[in-house]
Amino acid sequence: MCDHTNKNIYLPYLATVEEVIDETPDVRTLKLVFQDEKVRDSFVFRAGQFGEYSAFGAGESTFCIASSPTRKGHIECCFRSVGRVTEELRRLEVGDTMGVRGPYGNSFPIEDFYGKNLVFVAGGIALPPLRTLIWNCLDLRDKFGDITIVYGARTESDLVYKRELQEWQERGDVRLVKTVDPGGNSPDWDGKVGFVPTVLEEAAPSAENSIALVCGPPIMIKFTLPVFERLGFTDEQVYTTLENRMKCGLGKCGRCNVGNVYVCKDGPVFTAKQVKAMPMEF
Amino acid sequence: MTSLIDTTIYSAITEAIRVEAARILSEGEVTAVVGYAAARRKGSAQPIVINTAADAGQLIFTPSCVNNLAVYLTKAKKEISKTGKIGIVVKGCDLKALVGLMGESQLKREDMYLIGVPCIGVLASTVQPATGLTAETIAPKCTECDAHLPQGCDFVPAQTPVVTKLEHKYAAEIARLEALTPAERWAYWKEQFTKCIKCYACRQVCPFCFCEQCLCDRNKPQMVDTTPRPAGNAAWHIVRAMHLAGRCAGCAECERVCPMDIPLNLLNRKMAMELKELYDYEAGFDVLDKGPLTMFTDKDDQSFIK
Amino acid sequence: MHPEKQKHTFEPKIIAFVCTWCTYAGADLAGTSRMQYPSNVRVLKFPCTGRIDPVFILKAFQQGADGVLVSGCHPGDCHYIAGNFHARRRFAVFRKLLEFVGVDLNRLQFSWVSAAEGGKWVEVVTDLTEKVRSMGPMTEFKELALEEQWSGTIDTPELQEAYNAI
Amino acid sequence: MQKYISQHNLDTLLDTLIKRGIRVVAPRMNAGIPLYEPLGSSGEVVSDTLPRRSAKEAFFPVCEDIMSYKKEGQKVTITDIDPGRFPETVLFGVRPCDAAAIPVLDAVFSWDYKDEFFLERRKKTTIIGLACTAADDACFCTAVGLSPSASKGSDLFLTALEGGGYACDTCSEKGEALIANNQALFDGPSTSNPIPFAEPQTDTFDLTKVKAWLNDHFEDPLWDGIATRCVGCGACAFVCPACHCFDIVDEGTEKAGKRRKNWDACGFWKFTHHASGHNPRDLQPKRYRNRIMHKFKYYDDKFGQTLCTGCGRCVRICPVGIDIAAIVEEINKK
Repeated sequence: MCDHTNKNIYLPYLATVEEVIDETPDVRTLKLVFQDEKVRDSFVFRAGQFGEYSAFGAGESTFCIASSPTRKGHIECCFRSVGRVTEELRRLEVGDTMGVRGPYGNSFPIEDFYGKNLVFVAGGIALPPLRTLIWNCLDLRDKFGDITIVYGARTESDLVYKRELQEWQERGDVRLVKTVDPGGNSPDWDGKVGFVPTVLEEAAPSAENSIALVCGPPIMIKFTLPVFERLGFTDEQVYTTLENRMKCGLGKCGRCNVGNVYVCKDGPVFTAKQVKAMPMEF
Repeated sequence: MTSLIDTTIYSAITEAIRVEAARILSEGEVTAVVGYAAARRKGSAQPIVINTAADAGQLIFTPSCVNNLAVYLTKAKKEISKTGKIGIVVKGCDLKALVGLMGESQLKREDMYLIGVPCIGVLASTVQPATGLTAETIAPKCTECDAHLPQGCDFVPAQTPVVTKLEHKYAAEIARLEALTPAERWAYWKEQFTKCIKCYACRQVCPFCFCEQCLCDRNKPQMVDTTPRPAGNAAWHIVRAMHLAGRCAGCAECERVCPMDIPLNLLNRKMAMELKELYDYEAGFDVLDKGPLTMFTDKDDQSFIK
Repeated sequence: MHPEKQKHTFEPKIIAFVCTWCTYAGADLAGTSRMQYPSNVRVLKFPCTGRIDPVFILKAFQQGADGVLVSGCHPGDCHYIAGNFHARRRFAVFRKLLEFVGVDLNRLQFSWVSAAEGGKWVEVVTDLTEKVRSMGPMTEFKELALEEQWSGTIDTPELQEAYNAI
Repeated sequence: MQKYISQHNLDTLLDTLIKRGIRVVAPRMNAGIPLYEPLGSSGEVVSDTLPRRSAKEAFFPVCEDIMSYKKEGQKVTITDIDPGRFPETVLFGVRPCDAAAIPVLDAVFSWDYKDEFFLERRKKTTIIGLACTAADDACFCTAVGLSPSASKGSDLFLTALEGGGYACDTCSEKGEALIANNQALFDGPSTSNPIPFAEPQTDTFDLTKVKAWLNDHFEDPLWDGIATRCVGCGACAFVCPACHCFDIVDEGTEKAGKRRKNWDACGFWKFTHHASGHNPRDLQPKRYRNRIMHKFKYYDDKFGQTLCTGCGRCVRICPVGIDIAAIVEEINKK
């Protein structure tokens, strides 16, 4: 939980944009450094938590904290510019100021994953919520079994974190399976071609002593969960994050609920078992 | 105590509507009938959508049947299945709204089976549902009604409405406001708009507010402030009145449903008066394929233009 | 040969919504002919008067304009044939609405200025600026912007300083 | 120990509070509508009708600034709102159905994160409840476990007595403090009996049975039956004493502006609409279901309380006559 020294729980921390990375034509990653010295040291978060990012004059928007908790001193956020706030964020250059509120929500129970094999499955722009966990695990590599990453997008240019995909591919201790939807590949594409669920079925990671982590648009999750069942994963072994419209991020404004579960307070990280218990309203 | 307006013909009208609805449902001429049914509170009524002839018995028509049911046929109301012909119970003012919607090619006449109602008036929003209909408790719009007997419907009960002459409430209020100075009018409207809490009931019940995404729900660009501060409220109500100019049929649902009793229909009646004066347009029973603000003549007034 | 510019106490803010084919060209002509006119006017270019939505005029007044000018092609000259005819009706009705709500119509001026009428543009802008200058700032919308609902008001110094800044 | 205050002394009490600079909020007429609003003088109080909007507004304003920002070049300075400056308030003439809703809201506004905007105003406000003597057929407070004489939520509870004056029971230290500060205006307990309380005619709902039904009827034709009528406005949520959902929006120019928190409602299509176009609650039946579920199930799951006090405002105000009491009654019979 974040310790709010000041009393106004809606007041954001100010952060300066240190680096701007264009992942795809409309997806951008911003590297942020908190302006206030005290906040820079005291800001502690866990993989899977999210923040409310302010573009002053436009409002706030909700994305996960994309950088790994093991990397101190800065945080990263990755967003696609679709709405008013994200388009305003896109206009920020290096040195500009924006606001960050958080960290909010629960996180991946990384301690329970020690000693287990990990299977990361992500689609399109849903890699960032898993990327924070991937880097977290890679920084503590010896604590885990083998790590498989299945990541796909509509076309090659839609793949985010291309540099890191390269890095993961070259590492010996990670099995990366890149894919693009049929027809999205260019001639010299070295990854697979096919939808993420089918590619996952081919990769067929073993369910024995392993944890699956899924993140993607609702349609992808709907087709990926059955694949995991066929591969022998039980519902407790599969984790996912839900993306609902949020405003306050701390359980007050009443809009992110799926059934009686507040995605911002009781989530965003849930096991497949919890997701199946929720009514179909997300 | 002012005399009760004789509403005995409403029970005969209720009977006629039930028989007609049962007939068109059982013969399969319509897939559903949108009408009024009794609600829990004594004397109150609520809209209802019935699909079987057996349910036709629930239909009623009383002075509490105040809703304009046309809103249920617009594309804003996605929940009601629009397969096949739909029957709808319409008062004169509601029918004018339907005619306006047909003019804007939102609805087709052959998709609707119109059950007209000879209406002598319904209750105002400020009275309890069970009170009797008198010159005091009647809705302001009914004091100026010229559509007691709807025209061009598929079926109208045989009753003829006996109408008592009533003092026109809106015309009097508009005249009073026009006599004030601009500063006094601004103060009056500022006080009214300050009461608004942006619940958008006026927009959601209006048959002509069928936009996919209302100007006020858009934030790229943010033309109208969303917070219910007086500044945002004033902008909202001015934009609403402008977007309904030349389209509003005078069903005064916006004024009826406003939780804060803001006299919203004054704005629409004033616009209607201006359009009558400027372009001789008036909401009526015959479908016009072009509203006053979607057409022009080269002799339009331009005295205000340098 | 600038005319001696007297120091005025109040400089009105005038917003001009103009159509690009006629009035903007007319204003351009006024410029190239070295005609002088008050610099209080801020010109916004639109493809046609038909594109000028009444909510723009409302937004201009809300954001602090003291006077608004809407100008376009003469009837018949419209590049899009009927843009100014529709606009004519729309603004005739919108004027009545603003008048009914209590806005002083002297602050809202409509005009037809063709591409050849640089002089008329200067004349329209100058008249409106002087008229609005004599009327003083438009306080209605400025005061309205500071009004709060009773439950949300706290006597912040900002609010006080804003009130007496009008 | 029950005390007594005459009508005259009560007016004097309110006037002295106003003179002392305390904001006295009570039902008064505003352009023909009874509303909870700050009083100019005690004469303005109207205590025979239920105000059109609820008393939650004294703690959860219809719109309030939560931050302001100024932008210069690449730097932004944000200024916080100092909760210390919320005015001292006495909320007078609060009906039991309004007063009972306020402690229910305490739960969500202090769930882990303390919303100082709400809680600070709560600390600075003394609530003087007034027993209810006039109910119409929309009221159903007795159906949800409350009563016209329930003092829940009030710091001081007045009961009108025959022959004028009020019996007052203190329900909290704030109430005692108010009496202590104005000792002279209060007398010993009176013997005359109270004016008969109102009797809403609805039979009591078995809220646990209603909740049990809701637990496993997320998909049910009941929702389609009601919500085809609902037109999706926010009137019921805004007049409700218990509804607490809000929106946060930035308003201002490029250079400076305010971040404001204002009322929002789950009935609106925009409430859960994603920028991607996806909307988990796209049709009105899903939205209306969420309203009933939140009031009679979700809030109970989270905080063990029902988010409805039976004031009947939503029943009176609904543009299309949707009656929450009739719906819960129907569920109660299933």
